[in-house]
Amino acid sequence: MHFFLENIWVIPLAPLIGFLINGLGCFLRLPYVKSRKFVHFVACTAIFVAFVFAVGVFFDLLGMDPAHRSFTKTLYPWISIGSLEANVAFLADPLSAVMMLIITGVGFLIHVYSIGYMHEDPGFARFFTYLNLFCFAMLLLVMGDNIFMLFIGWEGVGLCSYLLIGFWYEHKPNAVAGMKAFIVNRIGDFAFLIGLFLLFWFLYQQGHPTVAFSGIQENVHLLEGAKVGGISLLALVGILLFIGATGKSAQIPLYVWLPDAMAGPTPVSALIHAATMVTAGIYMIGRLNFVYSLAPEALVVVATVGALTALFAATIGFAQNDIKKVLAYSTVSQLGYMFLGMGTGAYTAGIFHLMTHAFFKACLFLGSGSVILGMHHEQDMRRMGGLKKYMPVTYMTFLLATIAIAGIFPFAGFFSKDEILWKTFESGGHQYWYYVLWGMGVLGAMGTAFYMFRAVAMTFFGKLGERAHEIAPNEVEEDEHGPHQHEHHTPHESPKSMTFALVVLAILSVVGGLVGIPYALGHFFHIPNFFEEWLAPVFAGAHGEGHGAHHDVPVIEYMLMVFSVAIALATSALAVYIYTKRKDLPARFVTRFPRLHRLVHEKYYVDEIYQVLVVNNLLRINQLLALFDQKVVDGFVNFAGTVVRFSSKVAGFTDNRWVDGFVNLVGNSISFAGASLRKAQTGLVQNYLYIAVAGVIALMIWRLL
Amino acid sequence: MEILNNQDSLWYFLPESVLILTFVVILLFDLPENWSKNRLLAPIVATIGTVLFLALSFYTQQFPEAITFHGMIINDAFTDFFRLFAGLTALITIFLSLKSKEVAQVRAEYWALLVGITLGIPMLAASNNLLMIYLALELISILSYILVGYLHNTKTSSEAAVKYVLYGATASGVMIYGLSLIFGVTGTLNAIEIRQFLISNPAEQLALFIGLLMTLAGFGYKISMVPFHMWAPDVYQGAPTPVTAFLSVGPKAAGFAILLRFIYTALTQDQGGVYVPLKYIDISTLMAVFALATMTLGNFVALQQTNIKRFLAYSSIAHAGYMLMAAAALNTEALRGVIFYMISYLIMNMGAFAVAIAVINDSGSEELSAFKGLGNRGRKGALAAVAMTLFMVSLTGLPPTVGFVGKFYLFSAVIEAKIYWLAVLGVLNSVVSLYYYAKIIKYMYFEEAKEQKPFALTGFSFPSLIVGLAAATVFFGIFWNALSYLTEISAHLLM
Amino acid sequence: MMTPMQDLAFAALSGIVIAAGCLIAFSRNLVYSAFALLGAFVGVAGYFVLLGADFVAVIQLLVYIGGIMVLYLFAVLMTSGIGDVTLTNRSIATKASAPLCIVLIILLGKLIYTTEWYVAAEPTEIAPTTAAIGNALLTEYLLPFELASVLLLGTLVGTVALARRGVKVIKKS
Amino acid sequence: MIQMQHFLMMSAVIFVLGIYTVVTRKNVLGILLGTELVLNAAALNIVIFGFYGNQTIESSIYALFVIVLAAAEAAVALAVGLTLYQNFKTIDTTETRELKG
Repeated sequence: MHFFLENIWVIPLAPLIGFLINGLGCFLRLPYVKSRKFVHFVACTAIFVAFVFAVGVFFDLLGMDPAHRSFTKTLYPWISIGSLEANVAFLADPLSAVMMLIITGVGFLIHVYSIGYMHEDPGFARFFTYLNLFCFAMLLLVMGDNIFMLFIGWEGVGLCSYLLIGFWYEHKPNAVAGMKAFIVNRIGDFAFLIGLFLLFWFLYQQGHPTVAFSGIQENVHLLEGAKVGGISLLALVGILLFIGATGKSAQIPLYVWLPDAMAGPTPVSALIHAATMVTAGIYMIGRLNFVYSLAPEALVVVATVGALTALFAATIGFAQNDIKKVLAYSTVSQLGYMFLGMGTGAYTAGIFHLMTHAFFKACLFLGSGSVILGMHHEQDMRRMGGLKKYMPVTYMTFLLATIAIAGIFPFAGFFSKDEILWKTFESGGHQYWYYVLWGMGVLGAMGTAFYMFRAVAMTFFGKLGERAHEIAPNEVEEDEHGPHQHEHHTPHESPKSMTFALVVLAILSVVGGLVGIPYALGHFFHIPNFFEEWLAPVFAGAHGEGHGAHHDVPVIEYMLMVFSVAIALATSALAVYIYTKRKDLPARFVTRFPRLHRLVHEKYYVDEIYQVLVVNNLLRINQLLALFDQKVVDGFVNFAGTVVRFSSKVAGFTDNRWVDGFVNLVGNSISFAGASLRKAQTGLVQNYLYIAVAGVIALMIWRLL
Repeated sequence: MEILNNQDSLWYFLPESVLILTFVVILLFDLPENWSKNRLLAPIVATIGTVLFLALSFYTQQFPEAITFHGMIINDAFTDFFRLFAGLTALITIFLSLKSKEVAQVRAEYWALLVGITLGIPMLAASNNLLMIYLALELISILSYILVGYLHNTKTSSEAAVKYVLYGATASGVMIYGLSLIFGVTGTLNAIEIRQFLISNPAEQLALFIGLLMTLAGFGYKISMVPFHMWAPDVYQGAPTPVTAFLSVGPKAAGFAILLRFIYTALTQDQGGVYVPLKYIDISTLMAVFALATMTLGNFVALQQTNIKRFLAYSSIAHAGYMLMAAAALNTEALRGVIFYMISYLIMNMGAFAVAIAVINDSGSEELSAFKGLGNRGRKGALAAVAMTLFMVSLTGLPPTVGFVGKFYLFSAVIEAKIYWLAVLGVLNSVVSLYYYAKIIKYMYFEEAKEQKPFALTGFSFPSLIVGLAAATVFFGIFWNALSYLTEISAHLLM
Repeated sequence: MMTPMQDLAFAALSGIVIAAGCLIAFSRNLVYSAFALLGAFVGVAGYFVLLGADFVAVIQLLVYIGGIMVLYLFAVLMTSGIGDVTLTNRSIATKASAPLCIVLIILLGKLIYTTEWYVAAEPTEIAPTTAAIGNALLTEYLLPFELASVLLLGTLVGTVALARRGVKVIKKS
Repeated sequence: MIQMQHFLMMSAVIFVLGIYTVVTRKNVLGILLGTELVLNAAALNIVIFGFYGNQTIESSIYALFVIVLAAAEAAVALAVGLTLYQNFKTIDTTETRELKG
């Protein structure tokens, strides 16, 4: 009947098989991985099969009654302990179908792109292995029908991200960036786990120990009114889960890892750190919308953090010269918009922006990769310029994606971003705070248009290398391969496999928004908002999804639309003007406000603040421990040697104070205890027996007391 | 509940009889000079005997559960499981012994002693009588002393054996003293009758608690429970490596079997899957304290080790701590959990020891540094490193390995019993263990090897054993229904 | 229950046992300690007789004095050399161990005097137990009996295996 | 009048003296003497409880097994002690300490 739904397990299985074939080859050094053709054939076929099945699932769902578009395929009863049951089961509903299409579709394009991009890399096979593993984990995350599977996918994608950021691990900063991502994400995951545990625990107390989403949805109302330490339980759960999401989706305050994550290969930045993995937090909120809808306090937090991040990251984008850094902060900013949408209760809008963002941001990243390759591993935009001439395809696609992200009608970004802003504004009617958030969103949108067109102007307009003199001699150049000797080469266009992906993604960024034309525009031509109707069953009952409110469109909605398009156009034009005609202006600005520029350029010193506030304090505790070690435990001479050796080993391994702070603290306390206990193992059997007898006597006395 | 006489019990005793026969037959091989020259004869006979033992225990499994030999031992599903467990452990150990260079020159009695200890494991697990408990425990212990000291002309082996004997003799002495106190209070040696006595005479008796503590010294020494663990690192390090592998799995599991059977049968009352401790003996808290101390000590000290066998010894102490949680939780889930954990521990620990033996064979060194750069030493090196990584991940208890599932069952049993603090501290302990297990992984992939020559892991059978165990680690980590079913039927005590 | 004669015997045996035990625990000469073990065994065998376990008493004498003591003396001589007159038997950690043992004996004393032991109403008739033990070993205690034989066989072979090589090594040196 | 408790007390004294010997002696054989005392105390305890308590033959049999196993254990211990002596030329435990930590 529904062939693709029944066989939905093929979707995650295909990349898994690809991973296994290439991974085994890599690990065991089998001869077939030396053939690049074989490796990318396996990897690309795997993800393509998954894509075909995802499309099939989509059409199968389309053929079902809209109200019951949900299908659970239980593969295998996984855990059953007492009354708790968790299955390996895949959930196909409109939300997961959208995510599957994005992951497999964009994933496939990026696989194809990587054939060209990674062509010369010795770690070719390893790269495709990780890429397939990532797709598998990500699909598990979005397809699982219960929290366990979501969490396993969540950790799996984190692992792949870590592996891929440090892909060129021989180069130290890359390894450090990987480690940083790992640790920052652990902080988020810790909160996430506590949130999941609390949710599960209270459901268990209510007699419904379930981890399946459907089960939670049915029973979550029982928790309404429950309090933990004076705070509404659901709000607490929502906020804790959201902290997990801030780690994975790079929001304030845990966004710091994402810009550094650009150390990975560019296709990875496009796939993991722009299109898919970083949206896991948004997906999670969308999936658990029934929890959030019962916890308005949590929603306010989500919206506020989202809006703040959107604005904050956009301003950092003004002053970056590394093309990938600009895009990284842009990603952080756009993710902020998605959270703003989710936090407003406009889940559809958030997911919609997730989708369009996947198109245009993947296109931008791949475009930047094409530029980097064309410029022979050059990432500094000040060395670029005038590339329009040399790389026409890259230029056109990059420009289209930029227009899309700037939110200019009728490109994809316009529809999604505008819907978020409108819903935020509309919510302001209930709660004035949302007007403030809306303001921040609009400012952020202006910023987006400005820095994106700045990037376009610096990269593609003007003449090649005309800004090279702005680079201070002491600035160390680094690209993803490490320190880089600059040589002059003529830029060239990238191979077909790369431009193919660019073109497809550019087309999607242009037309992708048309699936979700807002009612305000669509009702003139009787075009329904397909995307909203499609997702309606998932978010049914969620507040803020104003059903029926469409029948009278307030004039103000049109006004806002015109307003936002106007300012987007204006700032875009301004940016192009400044960076092509009045090249002296930015320099004058810098001389006029050196501190402000420096502040923005140095990303508001957030890393440094973290260093001082968190890491140094941890180090201080560490030093206290060391002091204790010196003064109090003078007798344990051998032990001190052990600790020093241990910490130097750890330091040698990580060599990053961020990491050292945590690892040394924990490691030292444990090895302190371990070494003390080890002293008791004297090698004398009499002493062993003495301790045994003393233990028995101690317990006897404990009993008698 | 039927108590069978000797004649009727003999059918139940068929599998063990085969082991006794094998034991005697192998001993005969040492008599004619030319027989013992064929190195493979004795291990082959031992293997055949063990396989036959396994086959027969599948046969006797179909018999109705019964108390046999005038109440001496109990043949229930729990016993059947430990027959299976002992047989599998013995088979893997025989294989490892054949592959290890350390015990290449052994004579027939080595295999006979292995079979003898294997006989002791199900006997101990089945014991219902205090006399049988002592006898089976000593059967395992005394034969182990000899095996540990088998490398007579190495210093470490003889030192380990001496420490083992002295510790073991004293611990078992303390244990019988404790058992005699229990006998003095209850007037019976039969565990089931002890429970019946305690139910009908609920007055508090100091001797009972102290007798129990002293008994725990004997059980605790077998399972290396803190504070009776201290012999373990020294003995594990000094013994021949295959013997270490065997001791850390087989006799340890037997110790757990009798500990659980004794606690569940004699000291608690079954109330629909929850075993309520008999009044005034707070066995649950006591065992929880033991469990916590054991896992914490094992994990903390393992961090400091540089010798692979010592490292695995502390790791095995830590795992004993996790398994002890089942003795604290006191419910059917805990029994299931610990049985599952034992299987997973069998797979992953034997796997880790198999790789360790391969590394010791290759380098001649027992230092952890021998693992450095293993992943980059040819195809065989990569294979060993991947397998070892899986075992380490599994020992840490991370998905998708069987170790994770085992931990999951155990921890959920503890939560079911509402001992939350133990569950939380147990999970934290697992986090600590990540540090030292990851150290091996780091050594294998991120450090330079001393010698760059390809890793010597010759032949077909040894690599396939390692691969098989690694595959089982992952396979049962994903599809554990079969194991789950096995544990479900095995977690049944006749009482 | 006990006759005055038996009380006297108990006192005498206790004297022997305590003296022997103290020699074992505190003597600095290993030979004295080893011979004192003999005294302790004899004393305990005497207790067995008083407690109506005649067969156990005989076995105690046979196995311990006939077997173990001889082994011990061999071991003492082999490991120290016959010519060596100062067979030291030093102690360590006595200061830490003494309090431990004092606490232990106090605890055991408290336990012994406060516990309600399982005591039969009727005093036992002291009668020969050998026949009953023989019967029990072949009926109710058949399994332990057989298992012990396996254990002893294993011990025998194992001990020989260890010692056999030992003899070789000594010959070489 | 001698009572059960007196016997038990004597057994406890033997037990504690054995423990003391075990935890203080340097010499392997010295420690072994202590374990023999511990085992004998346990056997004595069982016979006492059998005599005053349940009055069946099982206590005697238990004591028999304890004696027999103690003998087996002593034999193994002495054999192992000899191998130690051959390797280290001493049986002083403070001087045979390769394994520790």
